[in-house]
Amino acid sequence: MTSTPDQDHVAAGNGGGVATLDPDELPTAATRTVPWLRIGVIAALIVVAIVLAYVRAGSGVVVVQAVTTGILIGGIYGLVAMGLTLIFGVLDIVNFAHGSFLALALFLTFGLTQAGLHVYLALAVSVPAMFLLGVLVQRGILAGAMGKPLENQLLITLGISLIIENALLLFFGANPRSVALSGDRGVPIFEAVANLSRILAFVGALLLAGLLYLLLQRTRLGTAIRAVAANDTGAQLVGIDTRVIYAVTFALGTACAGAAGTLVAPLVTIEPTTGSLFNIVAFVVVVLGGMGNVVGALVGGLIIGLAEQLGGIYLPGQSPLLSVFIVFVLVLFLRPQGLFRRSA
Amino acid sequence: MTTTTAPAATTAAGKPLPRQPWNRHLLAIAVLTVLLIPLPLILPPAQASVAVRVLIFALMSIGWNMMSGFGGMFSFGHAAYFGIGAYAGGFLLVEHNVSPWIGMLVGMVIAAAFATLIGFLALRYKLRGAYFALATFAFAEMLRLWATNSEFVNRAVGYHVPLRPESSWWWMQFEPASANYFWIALGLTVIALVVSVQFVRSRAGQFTKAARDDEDAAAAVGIPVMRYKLLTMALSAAITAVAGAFYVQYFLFIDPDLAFGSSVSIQAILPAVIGGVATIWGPVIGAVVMGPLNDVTATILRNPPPALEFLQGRGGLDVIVYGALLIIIVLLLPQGIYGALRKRWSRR
Amino acid sequence: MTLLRVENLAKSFKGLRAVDDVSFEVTEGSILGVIGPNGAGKTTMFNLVAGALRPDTGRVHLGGKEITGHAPHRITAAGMTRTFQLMRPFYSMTVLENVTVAVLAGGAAKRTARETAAEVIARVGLDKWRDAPTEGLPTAALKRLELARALASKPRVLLLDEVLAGLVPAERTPVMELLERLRTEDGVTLVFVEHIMAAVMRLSDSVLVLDLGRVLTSGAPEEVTRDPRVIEAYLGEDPHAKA
Amino acid sequence: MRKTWTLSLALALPLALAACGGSAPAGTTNGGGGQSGGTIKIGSLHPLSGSSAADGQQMDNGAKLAVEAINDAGGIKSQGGKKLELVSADTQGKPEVGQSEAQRLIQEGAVGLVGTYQSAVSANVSTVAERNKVPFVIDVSSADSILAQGYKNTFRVQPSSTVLGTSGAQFLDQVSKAAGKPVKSVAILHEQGPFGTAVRDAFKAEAEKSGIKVGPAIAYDAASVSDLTTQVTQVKASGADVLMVAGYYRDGVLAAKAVDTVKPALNAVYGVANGAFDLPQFPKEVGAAGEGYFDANYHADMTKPDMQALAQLYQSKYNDAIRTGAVLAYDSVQVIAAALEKAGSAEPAKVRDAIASGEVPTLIAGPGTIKFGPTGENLNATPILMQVQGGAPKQVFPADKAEAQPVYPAFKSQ
Repeated sequence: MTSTPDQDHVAAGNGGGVATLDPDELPTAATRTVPWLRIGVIAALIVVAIVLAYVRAGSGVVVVQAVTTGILIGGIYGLVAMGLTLIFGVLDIVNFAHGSFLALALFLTFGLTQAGLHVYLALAVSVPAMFLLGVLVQRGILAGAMGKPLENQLLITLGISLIIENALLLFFGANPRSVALSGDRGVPIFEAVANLSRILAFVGALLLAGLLYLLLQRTRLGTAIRAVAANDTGAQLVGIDTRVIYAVTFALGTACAGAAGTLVAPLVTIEPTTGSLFNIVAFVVVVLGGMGNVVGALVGGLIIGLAEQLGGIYLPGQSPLLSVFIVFVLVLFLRPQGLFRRSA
Repeated sequence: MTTTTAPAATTAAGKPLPRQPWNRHLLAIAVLTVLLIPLPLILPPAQASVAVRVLIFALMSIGWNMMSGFGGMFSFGHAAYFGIGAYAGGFLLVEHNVSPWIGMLVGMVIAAAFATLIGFLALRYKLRGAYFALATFAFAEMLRLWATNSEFVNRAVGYHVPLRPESSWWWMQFEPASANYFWIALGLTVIALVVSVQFVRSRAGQFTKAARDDEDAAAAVGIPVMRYKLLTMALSAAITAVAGAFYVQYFLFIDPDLAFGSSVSIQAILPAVIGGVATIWGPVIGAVVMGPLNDVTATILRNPPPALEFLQGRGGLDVIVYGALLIIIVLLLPQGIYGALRKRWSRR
Repeated sequence: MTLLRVENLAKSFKGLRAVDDVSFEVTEGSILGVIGPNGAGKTTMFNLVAGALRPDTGRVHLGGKEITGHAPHRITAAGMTRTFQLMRPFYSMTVLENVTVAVLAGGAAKRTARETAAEVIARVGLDKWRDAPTEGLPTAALKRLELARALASKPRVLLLDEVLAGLVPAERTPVMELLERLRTEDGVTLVFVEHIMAAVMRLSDSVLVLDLGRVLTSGAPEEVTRDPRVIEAYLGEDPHAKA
Repeated sequence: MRKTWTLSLALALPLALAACGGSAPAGTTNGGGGQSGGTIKIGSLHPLSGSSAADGQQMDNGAKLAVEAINDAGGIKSQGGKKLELVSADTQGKPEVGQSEAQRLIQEGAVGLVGTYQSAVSANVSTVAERNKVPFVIDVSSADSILAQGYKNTFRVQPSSTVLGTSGAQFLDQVSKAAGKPVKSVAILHEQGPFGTAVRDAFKAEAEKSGIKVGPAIAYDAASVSDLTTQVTQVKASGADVLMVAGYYRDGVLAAKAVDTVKPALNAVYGVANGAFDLPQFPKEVGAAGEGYFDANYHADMTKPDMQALAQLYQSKYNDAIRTGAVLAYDSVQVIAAALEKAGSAEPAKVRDAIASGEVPTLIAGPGTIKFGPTGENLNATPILMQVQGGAPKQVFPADKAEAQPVYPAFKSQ
């Protein structure tokens, strides 16, 4: 009690609303009900947005293409955000290093493909390697900052990202690199087209989200993780070693970044700073989906992907990020707990 | 019936009230100011410019600390206020030939108004913790994106402050290595420090701290929480805007990334956290430590001691060292340097 | 004269009627005890009266003026203050600073605020802890701090939420004495939620019994505690046994 | 009271320490040189870390090679064969770092500066140079606004955004007419920064003069864009026969990938000062899809034997293909060296005058030597047209700089 007075007080000051995490995540039967109404409203809003885009663009092909691209990109945003949201939900850390973990995985994938491995087989290396790194980083650095104020953790993860990005620069030099997927080609979807590599990355994101969901919902480990997210002191009382859960969760989140890194490797230019491109969008997605909500992150990613692409049609000449932030702020004010998290 | 803790009013009169630290803080500020005045005359010019940068950091962070430290509302978007200050100064000077001093005042007012607006929305919708932080971040980013694409503020090009043939206090422009820059920055920082001391000891400051500690309890003793939170945010924004307005006149240039970029927000947070959040001296100490760090590591690596020679000329290494030091300081001194020192003192 | 009048107060949470059509009056200078089993809606009713929650329907009048739905700080300014069941000090401050803030919030001059606060602290018997940080203070002291902070804003009506809970019996008596003195010396009107029946019996002029959000009965303490419905509500538990 | 003093001391001490820490190396350099010592210092300011580090390091290497070449040839002969010394600084791509580093280099005795790649950094450094009256030769930074300040000490070797956009439009018109298929309409895809918008405006104005319809012009944010498929689909829907792209490397690659996916009916993809299309690694990254891409850009003149030699030297020394940025840095150092030679003095003011009135041969493809106009702009700075042919960028236009013939329409399938 006396060792962590700040934490207690902060929680009290917050009215217990935010610092303590998602009570929905508790494995009670009620949480399994699907919020159909909310999904319906969101779907309706998306349809309206698409119709407006059509009116504005005056070209069906462009809108179909925007929607296709938006969904495919959104899957990738969701993939990156899943790891982030898991870490936030359980460890209560706003992880600024997430993008640089992704960059690390990109370079790892690059190295492996140079050595002759197929891109997607690199997953077998990058995911476990990033998991391991996650354990090391959490135990070695972040464990000392658990329960510390937001700003301390923010600066620590910022430091980690500075180190990773510049270490990559130091060892690999700054020349952009790329990974080619042999047989990559445009695949027609209705009137639109999309690269095979993007479609595969999207499918990979869906599979990963499914796996993560099953892991969280159906395994003992998942139950323990959700218990810690909901109430770490309580979890401790029932015999869960929270230190292990913290490390494993952080590692899982990092492994997600690793998987994302490998999956997007054929789509992006590989540079030490590539990861930070995804980082900011991923934060937005995390909030949108509800912090700690893995499936929400995927849906949030899709929404942001669409917002970005359709926003380019509404506001030509403006950065697509502007529409992303507009959607973000609206959601933040109207549903601060995220789209898929119940109000407490 | 009568126990030791029973209400016995007689003991009250005898015990003198504890002394408060405010006047000591003010005295320390005065002493420090006097000590620092000759600094630019002693330092070689390249280091004097580092010293000015340290003061800009300190100023930004004193502003941040007021809202996020004393006020407990974690801002991850102080770039918004810094940028407003910078753009107000740049815009008025370049487009309308208005003195930077007036531009500074205008910037303070606009920044305060903008902060009040954001604060009202965020508090109205009860955003807290990370959500509040991300909302402030989003507003700063939206300003950046807007400025990048708005003809009104010259799009991504930003503003160059025109050089003047002669030095002038009114136009805040001097010889490049002039000590005046340092003195102006020092003056502004000292004013900000005094303001923050006076704020914390004031009714408003006490109410703000109470509201930070426990909002409901503060309301129950009769504090209009919203009003004082907004006041704190406005004051905080105004101080950070001063840093922005001075920045433009010192660096003679501003563009959307420099003004509203997320790294600016981090620069406002960094000194306070390193030095000690919610302390008067934290932002200053943090700025003094972190401001020159980049330069010191860069300098050492440029001409490394023999043992480290192999590192010479490798791009990015200085940033790695910086990142590592950042982690170490935050881990070892979670309450910041001043926080740790104060703890030692009070234990004695 | 009626100082606090509550009419038909109701509040639902997601279909659950936490407070349902509660009405009562408190005369100036009197002490009203509020009892009821767990989940009876006592704290919700408290929050509605003190402005922390906005009622769905109903009215609250203080000294003839309607204060329904006013923000808590306005209600405090109007002369009614509350304490919290779980103690909620301003954790970064010492005891003296905690109370000083409350004195200042009442509009006192800065010059004299600290002296006034020190007097209040002495009055509630916290002198020993006056300059201590609130972190690590024993429960008894924190309870008194809650009281001192509430008193600092010079309320006409004081709403006390389980002010005795968590105290050992030896610590209760002086607090009860203090409450009585508040009434007799300062003329403060008290409304207190309490589980400890001995205190209710000793202090209250009248008692309000809540059950399942409704007023079960009200009246003089002795009458109320003999009411079979009250005994029933407490699941057969004889309320006197608690004393 | 004691606490107060301790505090003041605690605060003053690190400041003093920082000052000492910073000044120690400055002291060593005083011992080592300055103008009175054995070498003449030239400052090189480039982003050696951060997102533009690849180009920054190339350019710093280019500047180093120039200094080595001059020293090997006997140094500055008019000053008794004094050797040059290149002092490199990392701007990190940040204007304020660039500014304080520039200040430091000048303090350490640099008589001239070259740099800096990013326009915002160059703008800041140009101000420092102006106030200290030290010449600053911009190797890469195209924003028109930098030289619009009326500064007397800033010179630019590469063409400005406006020159690039204007020449780009002229080249397109001429090449397509020569091929017998004059361009009818051009769609533009450009990054939204000052560079992209300036190129767009100049290109549009010039193209419309030749009766070419221009539109739509679609902007994107180079820092955050991750896919350009939708934008290219808009281009496809517009029916334009040429797509003009003005942007940097990463987004250029994205554009090429999107074109490959969407397959609009285009006669050419035509970069103007594009950061990707004229680089040797571009065809490697996008594969056959990059074949036939044009880029109207300032470029090293590979038809010159000196340039071929420099490219070889660079390859052997840094194990990397030289880029035009490095050549521009090389040339910029040559500009300062020639001025030192001409002025016979290492006094910055005299070096400045010598630069302003001098004429220096260049390795960049263009109509002549490097020669500065009254605003500091290189009067002979023009782009040439490159095209990816057989998996490598080749110079194709104007005819006197051509390594190969332009292929227009660029794509066979049409």
